[in-house]
This record gives sequence, structure tokens and C-alpha cells, in this order.
Amino acid sequence: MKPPPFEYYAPTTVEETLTHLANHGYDAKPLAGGQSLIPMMNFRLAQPSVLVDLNNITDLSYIRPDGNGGVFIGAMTRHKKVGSDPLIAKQIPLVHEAIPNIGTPQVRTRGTFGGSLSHADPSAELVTVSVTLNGRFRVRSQKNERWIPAGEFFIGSFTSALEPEELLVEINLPCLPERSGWSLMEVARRHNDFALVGVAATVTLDKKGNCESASIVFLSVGDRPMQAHQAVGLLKGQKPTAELILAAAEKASSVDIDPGSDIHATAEFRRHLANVLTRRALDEAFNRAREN
Amino acid sequence: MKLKGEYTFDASREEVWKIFRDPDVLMMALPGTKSLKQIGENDYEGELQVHIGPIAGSFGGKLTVSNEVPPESLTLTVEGNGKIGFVKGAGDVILINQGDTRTTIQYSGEIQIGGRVASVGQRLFDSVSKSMIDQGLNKLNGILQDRTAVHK
Amino acid sequence: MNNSFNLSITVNGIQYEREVEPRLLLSDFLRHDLGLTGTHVGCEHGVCGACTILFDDEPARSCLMFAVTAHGHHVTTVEGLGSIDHLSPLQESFREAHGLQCGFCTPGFLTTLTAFLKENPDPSEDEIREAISGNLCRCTGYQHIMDAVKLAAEKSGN
Amino acid sequence: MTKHFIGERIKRNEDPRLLTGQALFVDDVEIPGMLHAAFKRSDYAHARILSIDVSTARERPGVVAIFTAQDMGEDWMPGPPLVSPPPTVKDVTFHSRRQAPLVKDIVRHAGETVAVVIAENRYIAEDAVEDILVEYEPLPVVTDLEQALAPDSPKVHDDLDSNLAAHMYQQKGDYESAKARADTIIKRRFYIDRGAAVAMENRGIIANWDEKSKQLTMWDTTQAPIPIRNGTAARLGLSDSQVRVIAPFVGGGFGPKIMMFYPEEMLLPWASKKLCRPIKWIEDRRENFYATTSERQQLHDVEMALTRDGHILGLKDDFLHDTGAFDPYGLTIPLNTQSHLMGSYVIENFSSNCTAVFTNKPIVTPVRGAGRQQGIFIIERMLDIACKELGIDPLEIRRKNFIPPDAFPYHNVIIDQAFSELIFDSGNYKAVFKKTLQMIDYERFVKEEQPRLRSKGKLVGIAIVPFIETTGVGPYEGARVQIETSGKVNVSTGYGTQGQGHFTSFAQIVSEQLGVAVKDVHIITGDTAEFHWGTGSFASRGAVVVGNAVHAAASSVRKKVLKQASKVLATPEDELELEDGLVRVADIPAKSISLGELAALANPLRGAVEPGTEPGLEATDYFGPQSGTTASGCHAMILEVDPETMMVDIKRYAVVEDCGKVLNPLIVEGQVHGGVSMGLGNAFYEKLQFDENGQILNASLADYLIVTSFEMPPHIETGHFETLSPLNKLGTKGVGEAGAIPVPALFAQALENAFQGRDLEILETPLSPNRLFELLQESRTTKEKSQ
Repeated sequence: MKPPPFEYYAPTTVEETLTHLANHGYDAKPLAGGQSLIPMMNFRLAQPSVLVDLNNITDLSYIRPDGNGGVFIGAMTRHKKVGSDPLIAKQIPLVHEAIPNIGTPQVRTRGTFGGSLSHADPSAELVTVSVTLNGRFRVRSQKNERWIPAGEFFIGSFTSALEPEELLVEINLPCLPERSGWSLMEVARRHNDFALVGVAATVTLDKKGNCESASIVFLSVGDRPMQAHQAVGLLKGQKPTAELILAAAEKASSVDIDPGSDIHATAEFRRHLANVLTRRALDEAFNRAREN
Repeated sequence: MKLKGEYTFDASREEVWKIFRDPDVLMMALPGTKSLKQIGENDYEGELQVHIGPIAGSFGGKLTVSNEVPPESLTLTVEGNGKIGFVKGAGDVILINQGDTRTTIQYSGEIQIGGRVASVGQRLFDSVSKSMIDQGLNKLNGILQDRTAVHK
Repeated sequence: MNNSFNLSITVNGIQYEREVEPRLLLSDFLRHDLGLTGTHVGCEHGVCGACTILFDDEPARSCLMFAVTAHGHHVTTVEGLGSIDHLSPLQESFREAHGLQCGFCTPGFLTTLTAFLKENPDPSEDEIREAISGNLCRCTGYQHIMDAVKLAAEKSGN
Repeated sequence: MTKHFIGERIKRNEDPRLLTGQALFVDDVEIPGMLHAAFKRSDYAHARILSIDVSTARERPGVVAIFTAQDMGEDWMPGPPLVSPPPTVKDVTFHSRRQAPLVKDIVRHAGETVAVVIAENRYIAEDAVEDILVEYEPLPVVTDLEQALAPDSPKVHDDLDSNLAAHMYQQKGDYESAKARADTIIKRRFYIDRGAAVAMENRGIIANWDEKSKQLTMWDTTQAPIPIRNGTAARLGLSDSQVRVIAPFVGGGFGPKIMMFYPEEMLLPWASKKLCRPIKWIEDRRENFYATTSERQQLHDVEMALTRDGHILGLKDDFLHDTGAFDPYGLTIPLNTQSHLMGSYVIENFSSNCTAVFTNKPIVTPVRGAGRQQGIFIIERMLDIACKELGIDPLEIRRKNFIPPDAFPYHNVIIDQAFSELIFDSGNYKAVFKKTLQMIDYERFVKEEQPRLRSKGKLVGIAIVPFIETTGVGPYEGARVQIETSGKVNVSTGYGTQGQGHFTSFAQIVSEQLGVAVKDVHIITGDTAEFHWGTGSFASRGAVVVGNAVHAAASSVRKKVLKQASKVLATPEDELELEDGLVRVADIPAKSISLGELAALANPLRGAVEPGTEPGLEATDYFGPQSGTTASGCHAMILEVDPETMMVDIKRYAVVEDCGKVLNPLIVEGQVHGGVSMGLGNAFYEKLQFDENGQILNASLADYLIVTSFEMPPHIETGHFETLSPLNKLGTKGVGEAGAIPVPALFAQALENAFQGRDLEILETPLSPNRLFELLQESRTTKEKSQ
């Protein structure tokens, strides 16, 4: 299991990188942490003819406040750094809770925030969480720069809105308003496995204690992070009673998602788990919202 | 692996049927099709360059159309071989009239995958095939609308 | 396409200059170019953890890195942790607690845990479990490995 | 009073090398000018090869040679059968079909070797493998055991009438008459699926033919170096003395590393001889799932005849056994299954038809447990079901039927894997059972804990399962023990070692005899240049068969030492003692001589030794038991299930092991822990997923789930119970596979106990959260129907 040959570039700046991407287009693949790409190359399922190694670009690894309580995260920031960052823990607790669910300790020392998002794996925690939080991504190419909302970034299985010559350089995650709660629930075969089903939820209560807004996004039940719009519709403006949460979980698992069957779980079992996890996630999220 | 789904085109059943029988259009629709040439009345031969995120592989193979009941239904059989494995599958496509400008197609079939991609790529299949089919059908719908636009 | 790359890397404190093909995996470079065969290769897709090394003192899968990416960095392999006559406290604890059988996965555990104990000298049971959850062992059922880590932590404690 | 070494928790001699990366594994061997091999394997499980085009591959720079079956002349042929069917079982049918180094015409399972590329490095070799174009005519595939025997089934070997690989009937007493007397007959069908061994080190081979010395040296991850040496010499038309096989440190075996001969094992020496270059092949993880053997798929139709009060009158089990595309290893696994179907119990009447079936799947040979786990799963499940049907307590029914301590040696009449009668030599099953119940605190849990937790909505279950393990079978092993003039002791054996601690446990046996420190005993295993005779590591036989050979050789050396010393020290032998590397006079410690000095005296440079004396302090001896020893044990478990997600959390685990005399408790406990982790895999995580086309759908460690630190119980409490085996001087019985054997039966019992009231009946293994979910759905719907 040895990777196929490729042309290799090790730029030290983003500009240099964008030039390589512009020159090679579809044949080029940026190499971030490599924790998803290199296994696929070792299996020879991925055979990029050009690799542009981002690991020598020093100024893409940072976490800083965005001024409105949210954070900017450099695309090459390693998971471990994000997981241990006090600002993230305080302002974006959902991400703080998501990090330990990513791969293994050894994967988290190499894997990067931007790499995980660009890989667009529908089973990836950060992919789901960034959509749940309404994050946005700064994307650059030689010619221009644009911000893409997380909700529009993931367009299919392992397929993002990135053009071949574009590079994801920065992630902006807003913090939750007050009276908000969050939760991430997963079921995986083994501790470190990709979740059979996972759900990330955030809720915000109004002063009367009704659900002002909510966001429920699933992983591993479709070809992209699946947003439970209908379930959220049920919650909005309502008192988050046990009955309402049950109804929302039912709606989310029966209507909002499109799970498939694979060797680890059937679609039916996935729907069942989605139901259970949504209920548990909303319970936890609303409880946290009441405390905050 | 079973494939099953539904898609509604904004065009009449006849128009949808036409493109389904037009290799040039199919070629544009099947993601990554490099070539597709008719080798018999109902047989096509082609080369497919699958490109989903980092996963890439080229398949050479045959596409056969059978059980034609114009413009209602047909069966598509594909057989492909490549470095990362092989694909074999057959699917029935039914076209359902939804008025003059809308047509729903229902497809259901079984696809077999073998070799490297089958043995280590399981987790990706379902979502990847979903993506590919959606991409393809959206493309087709786009093409259709351009055509109808031209006709008007 | 056989473009080669001049690699400069420090391994176990020694600096090496080598010309390598970009696709050469760091695991193969350490084992076959430098002859540091203590780093073992069990799956080459980043699951088993046998190939774990310390990359700038952080545990990383050497099968999921190209040697060229390690250019200008420093790496510690199991050979750098101790010697037959001077086992590190962790290595000694593995021996006392019988934390290894066939020993194939062991180098990955040792590198992972060396970094872990540095960050977390007094770990809880669950923290140890988490720390080794990215290393597969088929012989021990992990119990004696857990014991070994506790033992090493106690030792360094007093 | 001499010091004791046997039975002590002694740190392992081999560890310092393994802990510092200084232990030699096959892939660590580097030879100047070494080439690297990679195999083109079939993507299809069943297909006719129409053409193989290697022209592009040959062009690739760095490619040295490419071989297909066509290039091998007659040498492409399969080797001789490895293990013959039991001659002692009457009317046994056996169709022997073996794998070839390279397939000539028809591939019969996915992953079969079609061509080999030999190149300057592995990267290039793999590039070239991708260049090879093979044109196949796909043939219909059969993977299902029952379908395989259907008249219209595709045939794996078209020269046979059917896919029946073997048939074997064994009986004890007369089941039909027992059935006639029975108050209850319980019938069930059980399905056991296939799992992989997944040693952390994949297989690897280096072959180095030296044209000048006409010597072949082979490094191989094999569990059986001597047979590999003999077979390789025979295949290549060389004498045994021209072939040296070295099995250095091996990263886990668990059975499959013994499967002589793997295609790669036949091909590498052949190619090295042809090219006169050293060649290395290291299996990669994906290959390992296809190219290395696996085990356990069986389909059982079982009948148990009982009295109203739960006495077993008879057991009938007709089962199908999947042997994959070939059957080089004979009937070892199904023989083990039959040998364990009666478990720890007195069953006077037994009847078992075993039908081995060819399928288009990789070859089946023993994996840790080797058919025993299936047998124990059946008998223990049947007892649990009987309890429910008869309203008897699960502990009671077992106590009732245990073979009593005074019944040993207990004759089971049928033939076991050693081709001799299945005789249980020793044990005390009741006492081991009792001890296990105490360790898990069974009574209190069931009376107090469980009700309390259940009232809190916690779904907790408890289980206890006793088991036996046939171990330590022949034919024989040998060892040579020699005291060096340094006073250190050298021991060599032809046995292979894969982590079992032989460098320490064998040393302890020597130390016990010669009074030298364990660290001063140097054990050499797995090098045919060091010891000429042996069979291999299988059937949990190392401690028993090699251990006793080492013991015998060490005792002979001890005699020589005493004889010599009594002359030198002018003291009668019975007044001498061996301790701290010295021979000394018991009452006058000052009066002594070191073993090193004695060794020097035993190998003089001048003068004459007495006629008949052998030089040196050295002895070689062998041990060949008439029949195997039967170890036993008992496992207990407490688990909790999340009733919604079906995730299982094991809370407590207890094991009592009776492997006779324990040589080193530390090592025995390690063996047990490892076995349990593998058994848990077979119960809930590890299933090789084949689709109907014979494709393995989870040929990676990301999808094939071996347990991690989190899936294991927080702690496995281990207790030892020693009933010495009368069959060998040390009194040892094997323990290598024991840990894995009862786990699936135990796990199933615990789940049913946790779901009591939900009429969950588990008739299969491995399970999964998804499968458990389905079973509970089914039980619900059947309930609704019945209401």
C-alpha cells in the first residue's frame, strides 16, 4: 500500500500556493494535515498528480476573536490546538466538544480545521458543527476572494463549493447569543470510529422561555451535513416541552434526513438512532439554554 | 448495493425520453464521462473519469439500453472496469407524466462493486452514488431547460 | 515523474540529509532509509497506531506523512526513548506490568504515551484509555498496558 | 532449600529488545541488492482468466521481472496437502484442493495471486501491478453454505460433483434412544460468521538464494519454520541442509501464520532462485484480509434431549463448515468443533454430521479458538435455552451436568484433532465454576444489584459460561540445552514464537533444573539452523509440548552436571545442590564449583575423556504426548445495554483458568486478557462482510472492527485454579486460545439476561448494535403476532 507518484510543491506563502493551484487546476490537491487524503492515496483511491503541501505556510495557523464574540480560525490550525484553546472553549463550546470526537489523539495532532472542511466528508464533526453554527469560510484564489456560508459550502459527498484553483484560508464561527444551549450527540461502533449517526444542535430561548431559534444538523445520514429544517420549524416560537422535543425528533428522523445503508448500519437503524439522538441533544441543549 | 430514487424534470415526457436516448447528452450528464460512442443500436461504449473529492478513478465500460417502452420506461445496464475496481449494475427507469411540462422519473436498481474500491471504500458508496446521481440528473434537467428554451 | 527532494531532518537528535522521492512515506523513510526499524507499520491507513512517532514532540502517524513534509522538523522514534541497558521509566513499567506480548504495536504505544505522560503526569483511568485509544493491540487486551501507564505515572510521581 | 522459578511472576527476557526497537522482525531485514515483490490479485471471486497483459508493466523503469503461472512451467502447481483427514474416523470423505502460487486458469476467491512483480522497490512494484491488465470471464459466485450444497449451485471446483469438501460423522452412545427417553427435545439452528485474526504484523517473507554457496535463506513470519524448511527444500529440489528458515520475532500469529504453504511462501524462494537476488515481500493490510486465512463460519442444526429436571441425555448437531475455496488444513477446525460440542458436561449420547463446504471465499484455517469457540457457543446456548424452556436456573443446569472431578480421565469416545480419542485428562469444573461465581459476586448481583439498577431503568445483565479447551497435542517438539563455559545456558528449539513469552517461560523451566538466573538462559526459537526438528505453534501447545521437551533436556543436563560435580567435589550426588549458577555441597556452601567451570572441564583440550561420555554439558530431548491435555476455565461478565442505541458497556469481567501448572502467572494472565479481547470481537465487533459476489466489504482496520481500549472491560479479574495434567512431568496444559473460547456464548447469555422479559433469543454471533436492534424488533413483532 504505497502512494502513487506525484509532483510536489512546498510553498511557504498563500500567494505561492494559489499560483500552483491556478497552474495545475484539477490535477492539483492541497495537502493539509493529510489524515484523510494520505490513507486514500495509500489505498490508491486518490491519485492526485500534483500535491501542494500547505504545512510550510506558517501564517495559516491561528485562533483570534472576531470582535463580536466569535472567532477566526486559520485553515491550517491543528485540531489539538483548537481543542485546547481557552477562547474556543469559552465562546464556541460546541466546537470544543466536537474536537475529541475527531479521529484519534494522533490524528488530532496533524489534522487541520480547514483540511477537514475542504474534505467535505459527510461524517465529519467539524463539517456538521460549522453548519450548525452558521459559520462562514474565507476562500481565496489568485484572482479573487470570497466568503462562503457553511450552509452553501458542502454540496455533495466529498464535494465542496471550492473551485480547483481556490483555497480555504480562514473560518469564522459566531458565538451563540445569550439564553442559548448546544449539544453534540453521536453513536459510533467503537470509540474512535466515524459515527453511525451524529447530531449537533443549538437552541436559543426568548425571555419567555420559548424557543426563539434552533439549528439541528446531522452527520452520516446523507451526502452532506443534513439540516433538520422541518424539525426546527416545529420548535420555533414554542415552549420546549418533552412532547415538543419528541415531536421534533420524530420529524427530524423521518423527514429531514436521507440515511443510507452500509456495512455498519441500515437506513432504518440510522433513522431510529437519529430520533433518539435528536431527543437527547435537544434535551441537553435546552437545559443548557435555561442555565445560560 | 441498492439504488432507488425519484427526480422530477421540468419538461415533457417525450423530451425527457429523447435525451435519455441521446448518447451525446447522456455523456454530458454522467459525471466525468470522457467518451461515449454508440457501438450497436442499444449499446454504448465509453470511458468514465470518476472524480469525487480526492477519490479518482477511470473506468472503461459498456452501457446497454433494453426493455424500451417509449416514452415510458427502459432498463439501463452498465459494466465498467478500472484500476480501482469494477462496477456492474442494472436499473429500471420509469418516466411518469406530470402534465406537459413536468416529468417524474423513478429509478431503482442494483449495483455491484468489486476490487479495491469495494473492499476499502464502503463507507463512501451510498453518499457518493447519491451525489453522482443527483449531479447527473440536475445536469440533465439543466440541458433540457436550455433546449426547451431554444424551442420557444 | 521521479522528482526528488533534498530532505534535512533531525531524528533522535541526529541530523540527516537525504534525497527522497516526494511520495516516500515518513514511516518507510525512517525504517528503510535510516534503518530505524523500531517504528513498525501495521496498516498504512492511520488506524493501528504502530507507526506512531513523535513529530516535533507530538505523537503522529508516520504512515500518514510524507518524509518531505518532515523537512526541517525533528522526530523521535522508539529508539530515541531509551536503550536496552537504560530503559525509560515508561519502558521499564511496560516490562514490569507485562504491557507487551509480541511487541509489534509497542513502539507506537511508547511514543504516544511518552508525550501523553509529559502533558499529563497524573492521568485518570479514563484519560489513559483515551490516550491509547488510537493504538491497536491484538495480544494484551490493553489491561496490562493500562497498568503499565499507571505504574509509570506513580514512579514519576515520587 | 533451592530457589523456585516455575510459577513466579518473572519479567520477560525478550522485553528490553522489544521495548527499544532492537528486536528483529522480518521487515527489518535489509540485504544489499534486495528486490521487492508485489502481487497482482484477482478482483473477482470466481472468474476464468482470459488473458494477462504485462507488457506495459515490464516497460516501467525499476521493474526487474514479472511472473505469471505461464512463466513457471510445472512449478505453478499447488503443493501437497498439509494435514490429511483423520484416518481414525470411519467413512470420512475428503476432497483435497490446494492453492497454487499463481493461478493459471480459474480464480476461486477474490485476492488470489495472478501475477507477481519484482522491482527495485515496493513503490515501483505497486505501480507496475497497476499496469498489469487481466481480462476475466466472470463466473457465477457461491458464498452461502446452504446454497453451495444445492444441486444447481455454481461449483468452486468444476472437477468435483458438488461443493462438498468433506463429510465426517462422529458418534458416542446412541442419540436416537436417548431422544426416545427424553422429556424434552430442544431444536435450534445457529449461525456463526467469519472473522479475521488480524495480527498487528502482516505476513512477510524474504528469500535469498546464494548462487555461490547454493544456499537458500528465508525469513518468514511463519508459526512453523521447520515444515516450511522441509517443504521449500522439497519444492525446489534442494536438500534440507541447503535451506535455512528463520522466523525471527513475529508480530502475533493467532493461527493463520501457520498455513503452509501460502502462495507467496512458494513463490518468493522460487523467484529468488531464478533471479539469484534476495527478494522481500511484505503483505499490506488490505491484502491481509484476502490473502491470509480466516475462520469461524458454520451453520448448526442442533437437537438436545433432556429430562424434565435438566439432565442432558443426548446431543445431536449436524453442521456445515465453510472451508473457503481450498482445504489445505484438512478437518482440524470441524474436529475441534465436534470435540467441544459436549463442553464440560457428561453427555452419554452424541451424534454429529459435519459437512465441509467449498465457497468462493478466502481459505479457512484455524484462528485462535479454532472451531472450539463454535462448539462452546452451541452447547452453552442450548443449555441457556433449555433453562428457559424447563424453568431451571442456569447455574443449576450446569452444576447438574458437569463431569465430576473423580471422573478423570474422562473418555469422550469421539476422535479429536490429534486423531486420537478425545480424553479429558484432568480438571475440576464444579470448583472452577464456584470460584468464578464468587469472583463476580453472582448471588449478590442477582439478588440486590440487578433489581436496584433495573428499578432505575438501567438494563444490566449477568452471565457465566464454563468451557474446556483441548490443548498440547502432539506429535512432538524438541529442545537442546547446553551450559556454556560462561555459565550461561543456551536453549534451542524448532518452535516458532509470536509473543507468547517463550524466551522467559522456557527459561524458567531450565532455571528450575539448573539453578541459574532466568536472565542467564538464552532461548533460541524459529531458526532451522539451530534446531532441526519440530512441527509448529498451534493448538495451545508451546508450554506443554516444548515446555516438557525443554524440561527433559534440562533434567538430562542436570544429571550430567551432578555426575561431573560429584567427581570434582568428591561428594555424593545426593549431597549436592544447584543454585546461583553453582554446584555446591548442601552443608558446606563454600565447597562449590561454577557451572561454567564444569562446562569447561566437560570439553577438555588435552587428555582423554572416558569412553561413552559426550563432550560438554549438553542434552537434546523430545516430548511427544500420546494425547492432548484438556484445559478448562470459566468466564463471567456483567454488562449494561443502552436500550435505545444498543450500545453495550461491559462493567465487570472475571476469569478462572485451569491450565494445570502455571509456569508464569503474568504471562498466563496476558494470554487470557488477549483472548478475551479477541472473543469480544467475535461476539460484537468482528465480522468479515462478504457480499454475494465474494467481495470483502471491510478489508481495512477502519471498517473491520477490532476492539480498542474503550471496548474492553475496565478490568478483567483473573483467578488461577491448578489441576495438574497427569500427561506430562510439568503438569501443564495449554492456555493460548482459552481466553477467546467462551466469550460469544457469555456475551449472548448476558444480553438475554439484560433483556429478560423481552424474549430475546440469540442464535448467532457476531452481533452488532444494528443486529441487536433487528432481533428485538423481530421478537416484538412475533410477540404481537402471538397475542
